Amino acid sequence: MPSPYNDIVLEHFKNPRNTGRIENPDGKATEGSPACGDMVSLYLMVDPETKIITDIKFESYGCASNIATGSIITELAKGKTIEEAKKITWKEASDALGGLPKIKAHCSVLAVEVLRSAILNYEEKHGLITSKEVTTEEIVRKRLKKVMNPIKGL
Amino acid sequence: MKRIYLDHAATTPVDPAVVEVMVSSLKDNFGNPSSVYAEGRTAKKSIDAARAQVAKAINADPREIFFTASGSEADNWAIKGIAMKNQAKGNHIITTKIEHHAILHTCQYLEKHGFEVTYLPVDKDGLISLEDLRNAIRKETILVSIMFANNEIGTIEPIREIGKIVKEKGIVFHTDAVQALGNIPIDVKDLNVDLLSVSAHKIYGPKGIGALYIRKGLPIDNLIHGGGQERKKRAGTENTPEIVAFGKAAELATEHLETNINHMKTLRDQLIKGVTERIPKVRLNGHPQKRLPGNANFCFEYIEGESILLSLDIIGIAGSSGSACTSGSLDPSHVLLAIGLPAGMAHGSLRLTIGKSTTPEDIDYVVDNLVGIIQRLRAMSPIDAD
Amino acid sequence: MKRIYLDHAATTPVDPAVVEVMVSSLKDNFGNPSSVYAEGRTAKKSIDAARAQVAKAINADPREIFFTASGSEADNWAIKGIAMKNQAKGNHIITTKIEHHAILHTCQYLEKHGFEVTYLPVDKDGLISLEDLRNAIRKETILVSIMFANNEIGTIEPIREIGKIVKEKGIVFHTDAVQALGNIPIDVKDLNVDLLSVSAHKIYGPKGIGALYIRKGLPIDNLIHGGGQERKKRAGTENTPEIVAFGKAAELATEHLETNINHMKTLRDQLIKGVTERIPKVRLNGHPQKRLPGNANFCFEYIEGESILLSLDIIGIAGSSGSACTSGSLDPSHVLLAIGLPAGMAHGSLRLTIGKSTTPEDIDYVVDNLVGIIQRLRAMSPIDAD
Ligand SMILES: Cc1ncc(COP(=O)(O)O)c(C=O)c1O
Ligand SMILES: Cc1ncc(COP(=O)(O)O)c(C=O)c1O
Ligand code: FES
Ligand code: FES
Repeated sequence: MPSPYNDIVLEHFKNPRNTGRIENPDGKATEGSPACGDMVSLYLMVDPETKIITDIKFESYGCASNIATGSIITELAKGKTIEEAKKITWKEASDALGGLPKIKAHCSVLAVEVLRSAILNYEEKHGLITSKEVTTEEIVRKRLKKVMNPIKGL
Repeated sequence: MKRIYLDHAATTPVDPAVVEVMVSSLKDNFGNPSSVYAEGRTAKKSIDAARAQVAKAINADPREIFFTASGSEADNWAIKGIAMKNQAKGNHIITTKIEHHAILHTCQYLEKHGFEVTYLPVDKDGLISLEDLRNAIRKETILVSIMFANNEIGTIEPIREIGKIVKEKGIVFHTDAVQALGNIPIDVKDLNVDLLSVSAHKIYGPKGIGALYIRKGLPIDNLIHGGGQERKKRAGTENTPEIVAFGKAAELATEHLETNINHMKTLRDQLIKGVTERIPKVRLNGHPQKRLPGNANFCFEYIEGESILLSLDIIGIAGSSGSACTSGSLDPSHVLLAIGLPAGMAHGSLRLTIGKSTTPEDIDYVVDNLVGIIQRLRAMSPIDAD
Repeated sequence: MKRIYLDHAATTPVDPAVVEVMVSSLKDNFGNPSSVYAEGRTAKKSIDAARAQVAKAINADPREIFFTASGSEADNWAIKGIAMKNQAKGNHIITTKIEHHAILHTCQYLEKHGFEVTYLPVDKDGLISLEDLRNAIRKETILVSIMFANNEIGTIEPIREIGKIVKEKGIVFHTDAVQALGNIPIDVKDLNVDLLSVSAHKIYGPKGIGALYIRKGLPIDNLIHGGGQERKKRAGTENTPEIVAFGKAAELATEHLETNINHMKTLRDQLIKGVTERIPKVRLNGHPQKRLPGNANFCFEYIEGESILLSLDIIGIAGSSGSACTSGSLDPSHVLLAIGLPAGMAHGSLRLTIGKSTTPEDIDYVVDNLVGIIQRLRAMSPIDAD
């Protein structure tokens, strides 16, 4: 690896898009990675009619690729409907950045997780989920496991 | 872009005078030092001279200096060599929680093979307690290995006092002095140490050459078996150019020790003052006084080490972080955890280590820029600053 | 005085092109390859390139190449790493009587720690018998280590055939190819080897850098524990300048392999012809055909190796002897004893090893002078020549 990060990642690190906080967001979530102790928060505004994400912002307590993936995920999600946004994968996020070092794959997983959690939070708040699944410790563990080990072997 | 290198604890640039002797040895002195003909004899002679230079740097006898390929090899040799040699006597080793991985992973390996290891804790400044040490000693204890100075937080351990306690009990004492050489006066005769590891690339010598001081007469198993090099203690055709280079680097380090220490201390204090006065919510890690002259290690609340590093790198400043994110491990620094930092904080450290060519202007530039970087990163952080 | 260097099996002069890349790395590429900033990344990149060059020389994947500080370290690592890893499976190792001391002394060390070692005999030419090998294999056998080519007498062992036998039994196979690299084509994919040791200073690279080829996926314990370098398999800050130099040397060796082999063979045969035709009572040691292209090893009856060596040195010729009189041991060569020479004869060998810059005139000069030297020494010998 010539540099741990390629130019796209570096650009998103230097000039992250959509950083900050939205006051009174339609949806919000914070996720942490037990793999590295990093954290990211995400805030959403959603058009009630079209279900299109109209505004999105993130905050990061994390490594450079945490910042870069936070930035790219907001770009990817903005303008999409929540159903479309839910389908964004960590691989797409990573690819949009031109690839991440292997050990950094979990950073993109973390970004995808926080987006999905924020959408879930929106759906819960707006009664779009009828039978809300109780978030047991097991579910949290299961989610975190993915964050830790997206392509095996961190 | 001008680069400011502030990672001298990781490695140092090779001094031009050292490059010179190394290149000339490389070109004109290729003989196998074990050979009897002229080429071999010349090589042998230059190795002997280098051995004397390294010996002098720590006040040892040249016959007590054994060249290795690195500080890591010296550490591995000391620990495994003593453990294997004394297996019949006992199986207990004492070390600390803040050792370099060359010691820690070696000890962990021995634990898998029937040895027991006590890892002494340290206080919030990184110092071990002599009382803890005394309590940890058992009748099966065959080795105590405690580092001279820590590579991350720079804390200097009370080696002489430790040596005294260990010697009284008749136990072998090793110290990893890789960070100490060139930064603190070292006198093996005064310190009560039996074994001491050093490495050239921390004192403006080349990488890939180190040495183990072995007190005269101390029985120790070999780590690398084979030919009769290094008085039959360490096999492998001698790395003449690097040995000669280490000799030169050691000579320079000895000669300029006081000047270098004063220079580094002044700049370190300028750096610590600048950072702690101009940036809020910052913590200095390591002992405030008993620390390496060139070491400054900070934790900035609410932000992560790698992002700081990368931001510095982009504007031409090289530093390092306890967070080993990109170097193959995501674990927070074991040293920062040992001094009691919560795992979150242990990710956010920045180590800046000063060298002999660092200038006051470099430090000003770093402090000025760091203020902005920390502000920007904190503005992005989800963790509330209140 | 012009010197003629005929001890290329001991070590080789560093190629000027190799010196060049090494010096430039030494001067401009001092970063710690494990660091994330620019200096570190540049160093990392140059190491990766060198790894690919070394891999290519033996047709391995770059991820199968692990740099060490010497051929000796690679040998120690292979033997101890496999032994310690497979302790639960078995405790039997097979090697030969003619291995380099880096293998022999390591095996002897393991014998003190619960392992059993079979040392296969060799025939009068230095070849092992495949039958002996088959018979020596037990169900506890965990490792077979047989050298590719012998450093003293130059005999080349049937590595591919050995590999086949060992592989069928599911045993790990290591070969010490330190003398083979640059002298024989090596293709690890074709040879059925799991581990293979090489060293740079035998192929016009610097001393103090070697490598161990480890077949992908092969479990092996570390020899040097510590930091995460070399994909966590071999700790110690990477010796960038020497690694880069090894890469260059390997590239040159690969590129010029055929030319070098032909050149050395021609001169070797000229030397053997000259010596055996013009000097009576001389014996060529090693296999007449299956031998290293640059190796000639003679026994001159009634006289002692060191005297020949010194006589040659005085007139500017550097060679070596099986008799290790001056290198700290008085034992006759274990290799010469293994091929059945009586101890008396085993003291009297002369090894001359040719390199890429040796000329036909050098050989003529050596033969002419050797005739007189042997005559003079024999005239002094009390042993009756009849
Ligand atoms: C066959 C063989 N194995 C191992 C070695 C050891 O290599 P090094 O000198 O790099 O330790 C040598 C040469 O010294 C050798 O000829
Ligand atoms: C305290 C300490 N011990 C050991 C080492 C290992 O030395 P080397 O890099 O020469 O293997 C280092 C530096 O890397 C160190 O700082
Ligand atoms: S290392 Fe944890 S998010 Fe990147
Ligand atoms: S008489 Fe000198 S080595 Fe034997």
